[in-house]
Amino acid sequence: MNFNEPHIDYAGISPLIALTVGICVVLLSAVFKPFKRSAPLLTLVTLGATAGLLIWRWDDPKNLITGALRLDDLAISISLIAILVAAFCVVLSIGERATEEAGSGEYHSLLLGSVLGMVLLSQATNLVTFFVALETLSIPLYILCATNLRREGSLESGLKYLIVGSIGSATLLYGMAFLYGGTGATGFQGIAAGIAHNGLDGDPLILIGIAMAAVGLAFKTSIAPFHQWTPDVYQGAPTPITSFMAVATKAAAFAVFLRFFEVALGSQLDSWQPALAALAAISIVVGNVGALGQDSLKRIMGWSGVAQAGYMLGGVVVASEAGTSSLVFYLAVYAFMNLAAFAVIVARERETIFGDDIRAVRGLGAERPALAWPLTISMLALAGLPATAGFIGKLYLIEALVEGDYTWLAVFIAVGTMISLAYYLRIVAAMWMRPEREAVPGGTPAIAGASPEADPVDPEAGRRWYLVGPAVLAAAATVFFGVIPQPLVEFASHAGSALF
Amino acid sequence: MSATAWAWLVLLFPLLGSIVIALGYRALPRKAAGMIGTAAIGLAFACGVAALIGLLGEDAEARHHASSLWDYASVAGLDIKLGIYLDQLSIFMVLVVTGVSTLIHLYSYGYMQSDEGYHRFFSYLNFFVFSMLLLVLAGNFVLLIVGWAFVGFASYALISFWYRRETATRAGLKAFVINVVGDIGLVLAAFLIFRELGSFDYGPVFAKAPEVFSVNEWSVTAICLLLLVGAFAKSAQLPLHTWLPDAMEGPTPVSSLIHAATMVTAGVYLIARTHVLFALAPTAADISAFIGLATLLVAATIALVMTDLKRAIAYSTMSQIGYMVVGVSIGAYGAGMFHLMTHAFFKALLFMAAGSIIAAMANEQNIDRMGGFAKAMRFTSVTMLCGGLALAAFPLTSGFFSKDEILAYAGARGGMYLIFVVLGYFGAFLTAIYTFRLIFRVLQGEPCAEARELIETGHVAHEAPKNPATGELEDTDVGFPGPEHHIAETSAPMRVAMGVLAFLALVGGLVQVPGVDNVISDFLDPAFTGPVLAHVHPSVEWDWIGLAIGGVISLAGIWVAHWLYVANPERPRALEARFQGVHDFLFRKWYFDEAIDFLVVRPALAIGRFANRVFERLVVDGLVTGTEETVRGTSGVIRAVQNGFVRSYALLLIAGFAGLALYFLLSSS
Amino acid sequence: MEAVVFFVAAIGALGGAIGVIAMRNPFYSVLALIIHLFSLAALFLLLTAAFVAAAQVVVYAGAVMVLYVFVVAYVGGGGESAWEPIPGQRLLAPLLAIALFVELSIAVLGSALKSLESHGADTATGFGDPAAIGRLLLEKFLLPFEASSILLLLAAVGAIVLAARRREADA
Amino acid sequence: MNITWYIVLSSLLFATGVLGILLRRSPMVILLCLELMLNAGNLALVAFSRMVGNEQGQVFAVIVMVIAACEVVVGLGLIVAIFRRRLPLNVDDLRELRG
Amino acid sequence: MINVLLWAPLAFGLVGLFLPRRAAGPWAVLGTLVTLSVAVGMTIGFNQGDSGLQYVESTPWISGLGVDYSLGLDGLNLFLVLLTALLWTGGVAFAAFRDYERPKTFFLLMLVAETATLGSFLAQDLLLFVLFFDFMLVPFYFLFGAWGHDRTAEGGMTASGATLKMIIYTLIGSLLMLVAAIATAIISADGGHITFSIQALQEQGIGLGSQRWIFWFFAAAFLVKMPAFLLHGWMPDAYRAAPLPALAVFSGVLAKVGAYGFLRIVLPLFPEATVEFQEVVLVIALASILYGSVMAFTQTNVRLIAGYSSVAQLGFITAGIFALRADGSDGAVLQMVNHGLVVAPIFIIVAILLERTGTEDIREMGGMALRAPVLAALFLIVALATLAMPGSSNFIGEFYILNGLFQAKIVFAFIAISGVAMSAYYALRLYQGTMHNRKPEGLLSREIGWRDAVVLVPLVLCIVALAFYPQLILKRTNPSVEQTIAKVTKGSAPNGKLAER
Repeated sequence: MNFNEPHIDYAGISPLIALTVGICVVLLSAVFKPFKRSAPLLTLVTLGATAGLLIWRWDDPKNLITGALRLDDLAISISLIAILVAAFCVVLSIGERATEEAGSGEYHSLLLGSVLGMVLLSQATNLVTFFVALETLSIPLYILCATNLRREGSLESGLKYLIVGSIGSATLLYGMAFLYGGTGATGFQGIAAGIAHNGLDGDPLILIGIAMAAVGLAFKTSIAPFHQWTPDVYQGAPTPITSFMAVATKAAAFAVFLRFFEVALGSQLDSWQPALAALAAISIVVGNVGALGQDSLKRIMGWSGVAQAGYMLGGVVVASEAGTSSLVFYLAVYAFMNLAAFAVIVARERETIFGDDIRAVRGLGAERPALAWPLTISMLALAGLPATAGFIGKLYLIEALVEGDYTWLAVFIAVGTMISLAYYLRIVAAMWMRPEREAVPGGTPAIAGASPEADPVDPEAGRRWYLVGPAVLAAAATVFFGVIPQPLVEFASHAGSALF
Repeated sequence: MSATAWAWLVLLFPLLGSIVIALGYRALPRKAAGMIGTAAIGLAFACGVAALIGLLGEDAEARHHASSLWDYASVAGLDIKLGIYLDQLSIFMVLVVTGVSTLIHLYSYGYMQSDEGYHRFFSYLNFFVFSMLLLVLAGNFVLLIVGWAFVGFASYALISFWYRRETATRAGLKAFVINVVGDIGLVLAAFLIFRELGSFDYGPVFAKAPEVFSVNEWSVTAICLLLLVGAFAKSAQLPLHTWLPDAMEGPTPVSSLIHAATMVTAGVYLIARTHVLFALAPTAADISAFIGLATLLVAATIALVMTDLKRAIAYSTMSQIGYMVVGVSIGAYGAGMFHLMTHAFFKALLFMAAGSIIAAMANEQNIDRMGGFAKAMRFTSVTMLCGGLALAAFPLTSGFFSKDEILAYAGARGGMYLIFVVLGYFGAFLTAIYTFRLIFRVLQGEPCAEARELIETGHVAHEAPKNPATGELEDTDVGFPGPEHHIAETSAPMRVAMGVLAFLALVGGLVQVPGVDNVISDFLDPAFTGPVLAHVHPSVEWDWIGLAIGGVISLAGIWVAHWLYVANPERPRALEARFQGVHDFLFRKWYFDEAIDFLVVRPALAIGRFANRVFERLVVDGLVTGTEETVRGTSGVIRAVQNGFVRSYALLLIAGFAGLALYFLLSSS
Repeated sequence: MEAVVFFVAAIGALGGAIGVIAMRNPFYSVLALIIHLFSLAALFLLLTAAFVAAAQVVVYAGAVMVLYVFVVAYVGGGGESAWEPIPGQRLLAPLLAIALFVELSIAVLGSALKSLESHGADTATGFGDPAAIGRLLLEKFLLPFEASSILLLLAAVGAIVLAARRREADA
Repeated sequence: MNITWYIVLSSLLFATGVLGILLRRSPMVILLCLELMLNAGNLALVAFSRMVGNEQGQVFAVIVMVIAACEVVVGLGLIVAIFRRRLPLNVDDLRELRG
Repeated sequence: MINVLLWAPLAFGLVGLFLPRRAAGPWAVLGTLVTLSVAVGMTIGFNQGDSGLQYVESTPWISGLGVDYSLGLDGLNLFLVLLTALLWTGGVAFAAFRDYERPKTFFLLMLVAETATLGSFLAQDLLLFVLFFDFMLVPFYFLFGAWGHDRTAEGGMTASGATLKMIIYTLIGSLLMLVAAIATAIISADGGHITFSIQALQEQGIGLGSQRWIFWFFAAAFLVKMPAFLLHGWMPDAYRAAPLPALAVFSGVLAKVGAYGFLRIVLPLFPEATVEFQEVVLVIALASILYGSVMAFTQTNVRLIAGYSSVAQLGFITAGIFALRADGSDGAVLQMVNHGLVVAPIFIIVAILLERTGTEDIREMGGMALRAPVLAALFLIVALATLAMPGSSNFIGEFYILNGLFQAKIVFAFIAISGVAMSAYYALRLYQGTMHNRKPEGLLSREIGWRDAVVLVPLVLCIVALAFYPQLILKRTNPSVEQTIAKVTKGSAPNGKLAER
């Protein structure tokens, strides 16, 4: 029997190789006593190497391994964002309870595995890769969410994520099956060609396929009404993991969202564009309104994540170069804003008995300016106030939307932002101002703090370099790109030009 | 130096005086402040004379000059310069104002000696004179409005001079607000003038008006009526007069200067100044004349029953201004201004005398408590008598000539203007009565306690000062009534001022005796060129007949007063009892205050309260809370759906999917 | 003949599925699933997917189910109460399921795709045999193949992390 | 038998799986139902691959099996962990996170 | 030069963070003084005949999005910039003489606010304007919230609550404006290269259809900021919460940005819509005048009297602008400066009174004039200016506004002018209530110290100086205003009857 081996561009897949090797090495480090403590370092090295290799591949797009992957600037930029977030997550995980629970090596290798999934996903150009990558991204996350085994919330979040997530992927799979059936192809290009060739424009078979694919991706990007897992999982998971999940998952999922819908389903634009627009609008409202009156910071971040996803989906809706660029830009910015916030949350979680309850940050402005400023900046940025990257991001998105004749969605974003002020600024007020209404002194400490499985309090956490450092860094970046956005815009517009 | 240069100096001195005194309120000793104040006005008067001489040097037609310092605010077509307009009319006013003011400053120098706010007083007083001069010299309507408002402010400041008297501050506020209403009238008039004539400057306006307007055209009539609003607010004509009586809360010199001699006559000046426009709007002029007539009667009747010395005189002022308004509105400009001058003399004098007596009464103003000062205060009573005679138009006194000249002119115009003659004389009759009612009741009769004390000990009573209006104890920090009261008998400057005025009040009328001489009118008439209301000149005979009638009426009035208040002091009470209704009606000043309160003040406050209590709460805040509630509600729903059951999450997910799929199926071709 | 086999297998698959969700005791559910899987394998054979069928039997019905059985045995499959805490769930769930089925069927039946009505394209012999699948796995789908192997590794690690008995874990 | 039958059958199985997830409370059974959904997907894939006449669908199905196995493993791991924490094996009782 | 003007405050503020606590205040004052001197320098160097922009500075900022960093001065913003620099000097100096908790942060925020405000006046790029316009709020959010007063005692809101209300309220408009701004650029670019440069956009112009909604999106932002009638819900609470030095500059300057926005952006960019909605806006303006005045004379809290009077004043300014005549807009610009000059001293005086009386309710004050004649005199001047006493520059401002309105829409003028009478009442009531009448027992009346005098006297002197020579502003403003108005009226200015004669 004849077997003609596929041509493999090792330069192109070098990042993947680096990651895979990294996974194994980190895993092994757990086995050999002398290297027990070195897992985080190794992880960072791996991430660094991968990032380096990706940047090395910057700006020469090519297909890899018989059209399984396409390594273009969109993929690279998204992968870089994911890697950046992962790196932050590693640093924030230092001294995190979950790492000991799970074992440092396992924990970090799972993290890397998830990153691998993201990198793959951002490059995937056929359904099989797409699906495998998606699962490679998700399954480690299911586990990581549950790694704080002592805490019921952690396990619960893991299980919830697993169940709902699996429903999502099953639906996605079924949709893929339909698309494959309709077109007889698994490659994105092939699908596009198949639709045209079989004259299936607006055929129910295809459209149902699209619908199911949309559901699967909307779930991953936590778009309403497929968002309900988000607040619970965000709250239950170990905070560093939450920070990773919040940004990286969105980034990767949006990357494939763009690629799949623009490349494979571009011809069906007229039918899916309004639907996605509607979903975006719903998420904006649901997310922002849901976040009001929450007391758990992580929950607030979760709900706001839903809303933000709604904003970003706008970038997909308009299906234009500007849309893609604005989406990538926003993702990058979103990474910085979130990381700043989560770093502070982690610090306060370990420092106070209030866990991630909003009381944990009360009076922070006077007590720990080095933490208060980053959180403040991140909140203002998320609220889209000027002089932060958040404003530029919104500006970019809105410009894309208006250009794509989706001004009404832009107005939705404006209104949503307005509502969001109510909860973002509530956190700011808690840090800097006299409390709105005097809470019960001491009071019943929040979920995290009270229950017997409470994590040990580390009164110095607010001074640890590995918590303050990331917070300040991310906040600084937020402001920097708010004042000098040009480099980031360049970066994003490169990514945007990859698809169009 | 040119006449206009002098005119600028006229403006400069009072302003300087005011500023210097104000800034030196700690450094300057009392006397110095008083002297500076008086001197400043004196100099202004001197400059006025100089300017007059300058004008007389030219021939009658050329006696008007415009001069401006800089562009005040002139862009976009609005020509507003910081400019003055000097002609016979303005110089006449300048002289009257500065002249009388000088004397009143002199009087105040003595009268206010013991007042804590001495510096403040003179600073204000100088500022007032400056404003008044600005008003009369202004070269365009905007500057006129500025002067107009400044005098209004000065009057406010001086009315509420004893600012810890609630009554005083309230009166001041009232005066100011009503004056602002007047200002608004002027402002609107100015806008309309600009709209029609494209300028605010006297020169162009009066030059263009005859070409632009046809007689009684609506626009020019509207302009004149708006001007009248301003004029009447300032000159306390119906129905904008209610502030004047209350203004008597201020120190007496203030009443004498601002609320008798000068400011209140600004309205008359305004009408005379804009005679060109009024000539083109006879209807407006007639309206003005009739309102003047009404005012003079109403005020006279009220003056008959007032028991507060100063308020009584105030009402007589209103009524006298009524005469002037009639004069200038029917075209008797010369006569009107003449009466303005004589009135300034005798009315200022009357107030000075009243002030002296009130001082003797330790601030008591109720004439029922007075009496018998004729012996107690010789000088005061003599001067008061002079003033009274002039006011009552006793033959050959100043008031005698000026008032009758107006009526004579009205008679000469004939037709419906005869009404003015008849009622005018009736007014004169009332005038004589109330004037001498005051004189008799204050000077004649049983000496009251203070009077007796004066006669016996020769000095004035000092008791804990009370506010005559409310009777509450004064807050003496603010000064008046200070430790001692100054009466003419004890203070030379006061005597000088009063003496001079008494002289003028008696003989001042002789400058313009029909058939003999006609100084004022001859000087002024060239200023009233252009279109005129009527070409009439009462013949000398008619003048004298009028004078005769006037004399008789005045004597009759005095006799009636004597019959009522001296011959048998019980009669007045009997009459009051007899005509209770009438008396109350008059005593309540025809219920003007009540009416205005009911028509304007209450509604405004009611609206305010409504806006505050209801509208702000329900609508404005409702807007906020409403949205807030809806958002909170939605949030509640969403959080209820977020119930923690993974299976219901799955349910929603599937439902969402079903919905999406449905949409796609429907959209499928 | 083919039809008969199809219907038997279909009923088996469906019955198994219903069994899974109907059985009170998880243990029986597992057994029901096994029936379901075998029926599916049969269907795969009908669809000339020999390798898939084999894999189905070996991997699924074999390995995975055994794992299931062990776990059920370990944690003890207690039945669950009939009481439904979520209002409306009992009502909405079936409705949605039906709606879903209807929508999917409409999509299939309403499709303009002709070949749906066919027995499928005529295929060369050896269609779907291990060789063909193997070639595809090593050529076109090399990467997914490798990736899924890594995924398996990660899953194993995860299972250890979650389930491994830790010294301080339980006292 | 033409392909439509297979697809309709698979969608029926899919719906059944969904129904199971929505109704059952034991995490184990829910996992089984997830299997049902994935298998429905597999059936569709294989049927379609027969229809279009290339094996890509079958390969996809094989890989899906692998992934399904992974999910099962992780899911069972979680169940064991929950059991270890002596928490009830009933998804309805795991609702500390809500609101 | 213009860059120095814009960034100097921020720079000083940041440096201030590294100074000892006690130095923070004086340093901040120095910063504002430097800014002020630069502003004065530029005013002197300003070429008054020229209607165009001067000191122009323009470089691409976000080329990808067509946003430029472009600044410039012309008649419209020259004196507003000067006013900003002046008032901030006053406010910061006043604060510097008192001790605030966390002074470094306080002064940093004050200076940030100054930069933001200057930015919104100087920006010649639509998006840059929007950016600064929104950003202005941020520092004030912190200033009001963290250094403000809780009013829960008298049934009001907490500082943080009030300031949250304010920021949400004002951002409604701002965010819609952001959308509108972008829409303007894209529509007028119409496929071509997108630019936000206001000048460029003026030339390109956009269709009436889009103008309509864009107009209202902008109007919303500006009217809320002023605030105008029905959109002023945030004002009472915010004003009562705010720390007075911050409030002085806030009320003195920020409200004007809204009115300025109309002149700078709405009129030239959306002329047709402006003409179409002239009456509507005028009605809103009149409502603000009447409502503000009525409220002002029923209030007893001094802050609120001032606050509602500002509502009325901004009503006048808006009316002047929407008379769509050169004189009306000239007056509006002049009045913006005047109002800023009077309202800031009022709040400073309120602060001084508060220190002496411990209350902000005029019913509990009075009789201060005796022991504090200087304070009384200063307050009197300010009060008279507030009520647009003829002879004050405020009068000229209102005179121009009302004249413009009168010539354009006579009926509106008659209604509007009634506000003048009311202003006379409440302004004097405010003065009398504090300075005159009986002095309540145990109320300490003391003359102001040199510190307060240093702050207050210069401001009052400015008022007096302008009273003598308002032409100073009008002359430099008019050319630019004429140009702007010409864009709306397309040259055919609606003159009075004079034109026909």
